[in-house]
Formats: sequence, C-alpha cells, structure tokens
Amino acid sequence: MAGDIAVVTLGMLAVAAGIAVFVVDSMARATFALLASFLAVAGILLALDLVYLAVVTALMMTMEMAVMAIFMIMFMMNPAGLMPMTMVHNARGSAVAGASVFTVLTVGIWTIDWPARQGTQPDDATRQLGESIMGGHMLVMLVIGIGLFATIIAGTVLATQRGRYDRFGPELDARRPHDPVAGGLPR
Amino acid sequence: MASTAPDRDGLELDALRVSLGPVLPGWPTGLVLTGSLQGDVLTGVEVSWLDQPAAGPSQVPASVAALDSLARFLVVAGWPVAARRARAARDALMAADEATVQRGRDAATPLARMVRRSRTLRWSVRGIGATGDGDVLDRAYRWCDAAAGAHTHTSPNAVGLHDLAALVDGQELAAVRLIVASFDIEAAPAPAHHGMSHA
Amino acid sequence: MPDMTTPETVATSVAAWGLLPAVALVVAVALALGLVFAALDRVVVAGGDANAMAGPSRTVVRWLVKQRRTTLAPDRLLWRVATGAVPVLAVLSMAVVPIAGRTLWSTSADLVWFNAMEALLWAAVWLVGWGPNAVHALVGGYRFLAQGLAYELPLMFALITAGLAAGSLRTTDVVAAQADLWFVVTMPVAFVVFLASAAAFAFWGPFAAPAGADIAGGVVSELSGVERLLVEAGRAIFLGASAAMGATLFLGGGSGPWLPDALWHLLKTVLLMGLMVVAGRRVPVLRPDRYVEAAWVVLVPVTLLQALVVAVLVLSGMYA
Amino acid sequence: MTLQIVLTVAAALIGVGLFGTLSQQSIVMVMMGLELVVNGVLLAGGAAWYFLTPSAPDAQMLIVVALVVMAVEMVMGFAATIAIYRARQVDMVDMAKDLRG
Repeated sequence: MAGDIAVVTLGMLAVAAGIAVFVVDSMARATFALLASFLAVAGILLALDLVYLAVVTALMMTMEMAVMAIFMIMFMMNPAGLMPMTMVHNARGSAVAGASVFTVLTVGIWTIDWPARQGTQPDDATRQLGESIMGGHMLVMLVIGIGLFATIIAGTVLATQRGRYDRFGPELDARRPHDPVAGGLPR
Repeated sequence: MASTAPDRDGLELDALRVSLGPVLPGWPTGLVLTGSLQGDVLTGVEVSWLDQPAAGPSQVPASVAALDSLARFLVVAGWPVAARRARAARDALMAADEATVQRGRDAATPLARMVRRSRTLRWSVRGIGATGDGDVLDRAYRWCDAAAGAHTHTSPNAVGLHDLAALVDGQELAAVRLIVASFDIEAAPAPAHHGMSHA
Repeated sequence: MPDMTTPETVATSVAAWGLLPAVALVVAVALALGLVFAALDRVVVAGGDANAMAGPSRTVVRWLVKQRRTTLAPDRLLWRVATGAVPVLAVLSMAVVPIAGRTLWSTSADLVWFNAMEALLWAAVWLVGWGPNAVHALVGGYRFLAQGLAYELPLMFALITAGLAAGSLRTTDVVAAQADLWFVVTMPVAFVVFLASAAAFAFWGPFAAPAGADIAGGVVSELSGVERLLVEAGRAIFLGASAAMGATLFLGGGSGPWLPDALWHLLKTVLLMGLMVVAGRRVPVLRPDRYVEAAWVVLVPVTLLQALVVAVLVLSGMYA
Repeated sequence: MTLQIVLTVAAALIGVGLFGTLSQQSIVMVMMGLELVVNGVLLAGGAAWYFLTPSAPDAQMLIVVALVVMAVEMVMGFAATIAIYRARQVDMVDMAKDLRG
C-alpha cells in the first residue's frame, strides 16, 4: 500500500514537473523542472525493483540537464525569467494533439485485456540486464556503441567552427596548434 | 538575445557590463576595472583608482614590498598555503627587533625557492599576460628574487593604468585577475597634468 | 569470481538496527568525517598549527549567527533548493559506504548510486552559482560544470574498475573481494583518479577554481550565514565520504588484524583524508583551461587502460 | 500498484511532451518536449518489465535504448542548434523555415 501511494505521488510529481517545463518563465527553472520529472520517474523505476536503471536514469539525466541548462541560457532570450514572455506557436492545436494522444492511450490502457505476468522476477534485475547485454542482446549493445561513436563525431563536427587548418595552418605544418587559449598539454 | 557582441569563437553571446573591484582578494584596494563581459572574455576594459593612493616612493624596503605583491599574486593564483607564508615572512620583516627580522629573511628565501620550483604553478599560469619582458610567471619570479634579497629597483613590475588596460583587453576573466595581480600598479597621475580620463 | 551475495544475505544497517537509528548513524558519521576533514584541512593550511584544529567549529558558530545577505533579483527558489541539496546529497552518498560492515541500504548498483549522487551534486552546485544572479558566482558555476564534465568519465571508469574486479557493483561485495589483496595494488591509477575526482567534485584543493580567489570565492561568493554553512558542510562531508569510499573500494574496507573492522575502516579513512589534505594543499590551484584538456586527453585513456588491465587480470583468475 | 496506473502516468508524460514539442518555438525547448516523450517511454518500459515479463530482459533493454536515444537526441540537437546559430543567429524553429525540403 505504501508502495502504491509512493508511485502515484511520484507519478503526479513527474507529470506536474513535466507541465511546469512549459509553463515557467525562467529557462533555468524549466530545465530543472524537467530534471525533477526525470528524477520522479527514476523513483518509480526504483519502486519497480529496477535499481540499476533507476540510478542510471538519475545519473544520466542530471548530467544532461546540467548541460541543457547552459544551452538554455545561451540561446534563450530570457534566461532568468525576469521579463515574462511567451514563445509558442499554435498552442491550441498542440494542446489538442497532446490531450487527444493522452486520451487515446489512456482509453487503450484501461480497456485492453493485459496478459498475465509471465515468469518470476529474478533475484537481481541488474544481473539479468548485464548478462543479456553481454550475452543474448550483445548485438543491440554493439549497435548502440557504434551509434554513440558516430554521434560524438557528428556532434563535434557540427558544433566546432575551427578545423585543423585553422589550428595548424594551411599546410598543417605548425608544430603547436594556434588556439585562442592554450590547453594544458605540451603539443 | 538582448544585446550580443562578436566573439573570438564566432558565437555571439550576450554582453554584460561588469565592474571588478574596488575590493577583491589579491588586488590593491581601490582599484576598479570596468568592461563588458561576454562569456568569460572581458572587452572594452578601463582601469581606474577609486581612491587614489599616495604617490611617490614608498617607505618600505624592497623585499617587503615584493613579498606583499607576491602574496597578493599567490592568492589570485590560488595557492593559499604559499600566500600565508609570504604574509608571515613580510610581517616578520617589518618587526622592530633584529631577531624577528632575521627570521623573516630566513623564511623568505625558501618561500621564493618553493614558488620558483613549483611545476604546477608554472604549468598553470605560463604564457598568460605576456609583455615585452615576460609573462605573469616571470613577474612573479622577479618578486621572488626581490623577496629573497636580490638587489633590484623598488618595484620590478611597475605598470601604468593605461598600459594595463590595453594588456588585459580581450582576455578571460581569470587571466585578467592574474595579470593585474602580477603588476605593481602605479598611482594614477594627477588628472591636471595629463588631461586624460579613465572615468 | 567470488559468489554474488544475494540481497537476502546482506544485512543492511536498516535491517539490523531499524530505520531511524541507522539513518542517524549515517548522518552522524558523515558529519563527523566532514568535521575531521575540515579540521585537518585547516591545520595544513595554517602550516601545521594544531590550534587551528578548532577552526571549523568556530566557523560553524560564526556562520550560524551571522546575518544573511542577499543579492539583486536572485532566483530564490532554485538557490534555496540547491544550497539545501548540497549537504543532503553528500550525506546520501554515504548511504552506500559500509559503516561497521553494513551499508544503510544495499542495492545491486551501489557504485552507480555513489556516482549519481555526485552528478546531482554537480547540478546543485551549478544552481548555487546561478541562483544569486551575480557575475562571480555564475562564472564559478560554469567552471564547475566544465570541471565536472571533464572528471565525470575518469571517475566512472575508476569506480567501474573496482566493480569489475569484484564482479559486483555492491560495496560489501567489493570489500569481500579484497580479502586476499587490496585493490590499490592492482589498480593504483583508478585509486588516484578516484581521490582526485572526489576533490574536483568538492571543488577543493588543486581543483578549487570554481570557488577560486580569482573570482572572489566563485560559487560560494554570495552565500552567507546558514546557507554558506550548508554548502561548506556539504563539501567537507563529501570529501570525508569519498575518503571512506576510497578506503572501502581500494584499501580493503574494514579488513585488518587485531582491531575490530569498524576501527580499521576509520583508521584507513582518516589516513586517506590526511593524505588528500597534505597532497592537495601542497600545490596551487590548477587553472581549468589547462587541466580540462589534460583530463580529456590523458585521464580518460589512462583510466580505460587501467580497466583493460584489470579486465585481463579478472579473466586470468587473479581475483578469484 | 497496477500496470494501468503506471502506464497512465507514462501516457500523460507523452501527451505533455507532445504538446511541448509541437507548441514551442525555441529549438532547445522543442528538445525538452521530445525528452519528456522519451521519459514516458522509459516509464512504460519499466512497467512492462515488472508487470508483464520480469523473467525476460527485453523490457530492460528497451529502457537502455531509450536512454541512449535521449543522449543522441541531445547531442545532435545541440550541435545543430549551434551550427544554425553560428550561420545566421537563429535559435527559433520558425526562423529556420526555409530549411524545410
């Protein structure tokens, strides 16, 4: 029973924080509202005995949101929310779309005849996940790894302005890179 | 964006008017630096004295003045232990009785050697604020020599406000703090003589 | 590989002593470790003057009675939440450190829990810098983000290396796996990186740039009174917790002859704290724009290599 | 605690996220809407594992993939934002309309 109350509370918190993301003026607050939503979901996962995934969700999403905060403040007109303004288009249509998707999903969720629970819960969900990643589902992990690597390269290429020709000269023959601020390595 | 300004990395960001001082750790009291901060780069820098210190040759010995400046520099460079030793040595040198003064001299020499030998300090600040006669590290070393008793003129790292402002323009906030702390800033010349303004 | 301890056989301190006493014990130990660290730190900064030992206690009283000041147009909600979160997260990271052989709560992902608390601390400290709407505090917050980003990966690899050798992410299993050989012997790089990252996450010692004197105190510059106390206490507690965790992961936890386990663990923790303070205070602050490059280009590959070496040792049956 | 309750929360998260994605003008805010949608997927995956197939790791793998999708979306989104912003000082979806094919 205590678990039920906790899950419902966390669920409402997650949704409320999710709504707050698009309601608050301040970009910093929007970012951290989203983080609160993620942490609430991590709390529910914890209640579902998915300890590792819950903690990893909290870990990854915190780092993502900290980085997100920088971008929000860099690119938004009103980072601290000192001058209230709205930056939405087609709010009514979007609200209708969001509400109808929620309604359709909810109707489905409560009318579908869900199958019974298959099998029993393992002693250790973390071990189950680890063994499948390194065993039966290794292909998924390999694809994820390659995808992440491609993302790192593509992201860096898109985001940086200065390439090696800017750093090492047109002939690439400079011994030390020409950077506005020198790094800590003697190269 | 409210008001952006071009930047060296091509990413225009908000520019913010800031003033540093008149009371900041490691800087002489009364020194005010104003400029516009974009990201962490300061541009359009102007330096002035809020409270003009007495001009003219100071009464303290060269080694004491050097230890004073060195302690301020070490505070900004983030070495509280060394800064505390420099201040302790300085206080001992200013004492009345000869034994304490000797103790101060004995403390100043190993301190100077420690600062000179620190590879971490060298790695951290080397190359910042380079002028014709060296960077912030060279200036700190000059104070080390003066503190250890080498014969130098009164302030080896003297600089005028105007030159200083030109030197720190376009630097990062942290570099600006270090560069200013690496100079003995001369008192502003009386406005009547020069007619230039830093206001 | 050693047998995985199943959750049933691990007696957490909650199971052993009840919820309230267990939580109280963890909080008390965390506060005590934080105070010890702060005292050691003060002594070293004061040049070995033992009288400075009482410094932190005096400072606590001063901050408690001091009037709070505020800034123009701060983000009060986020600022308050963040200053409160810093000590809470530091104490929570103690939840997976064994005290007298028992952790407050034992999960199958203890090491990730410790890391997640650090990541949350990261966000909280950034908010502490953002909240007051002041230049120096914000610059400090940004420095801390860059620093955390650079040290997060090496720290993860260091933690994972210990988990790899133990074949478990549970701290009590990691201690059990060190019955024959302390992990520091086979993974010295991970050990050093772990301690350095802990200092970086508490922005202390050579990694104090986010609270540096060059930005007038940075993230803590606009804090006063109780809020200052909360953040500084959080830093000290986190450093103490990291030393306890370091002793757990790399120095065999409570194992040792003659003395009881708890005492051995305490001894190792205090020794580690002393080591950190003496080593950390000998050097000046590392400028972020220099060491961030070193962290990415040197530390990440080196810690990965360390993990590879340990993985090969695991396969060769070294830790069996 | 039932499957339906948790799934309803997930559906609400997806609905709110969809609203944000469709309505926001700023690219970064659009990304936050997408993240909320994936957040709902995460929760649904957890519920499916616990209430339907705890003996199989597949639902856990779904959560791992969802986490990775979020990371990739963030990186590429921010990189594209920076690239567009560098090129023409634009950080709004409406201002980049000519990019539509």
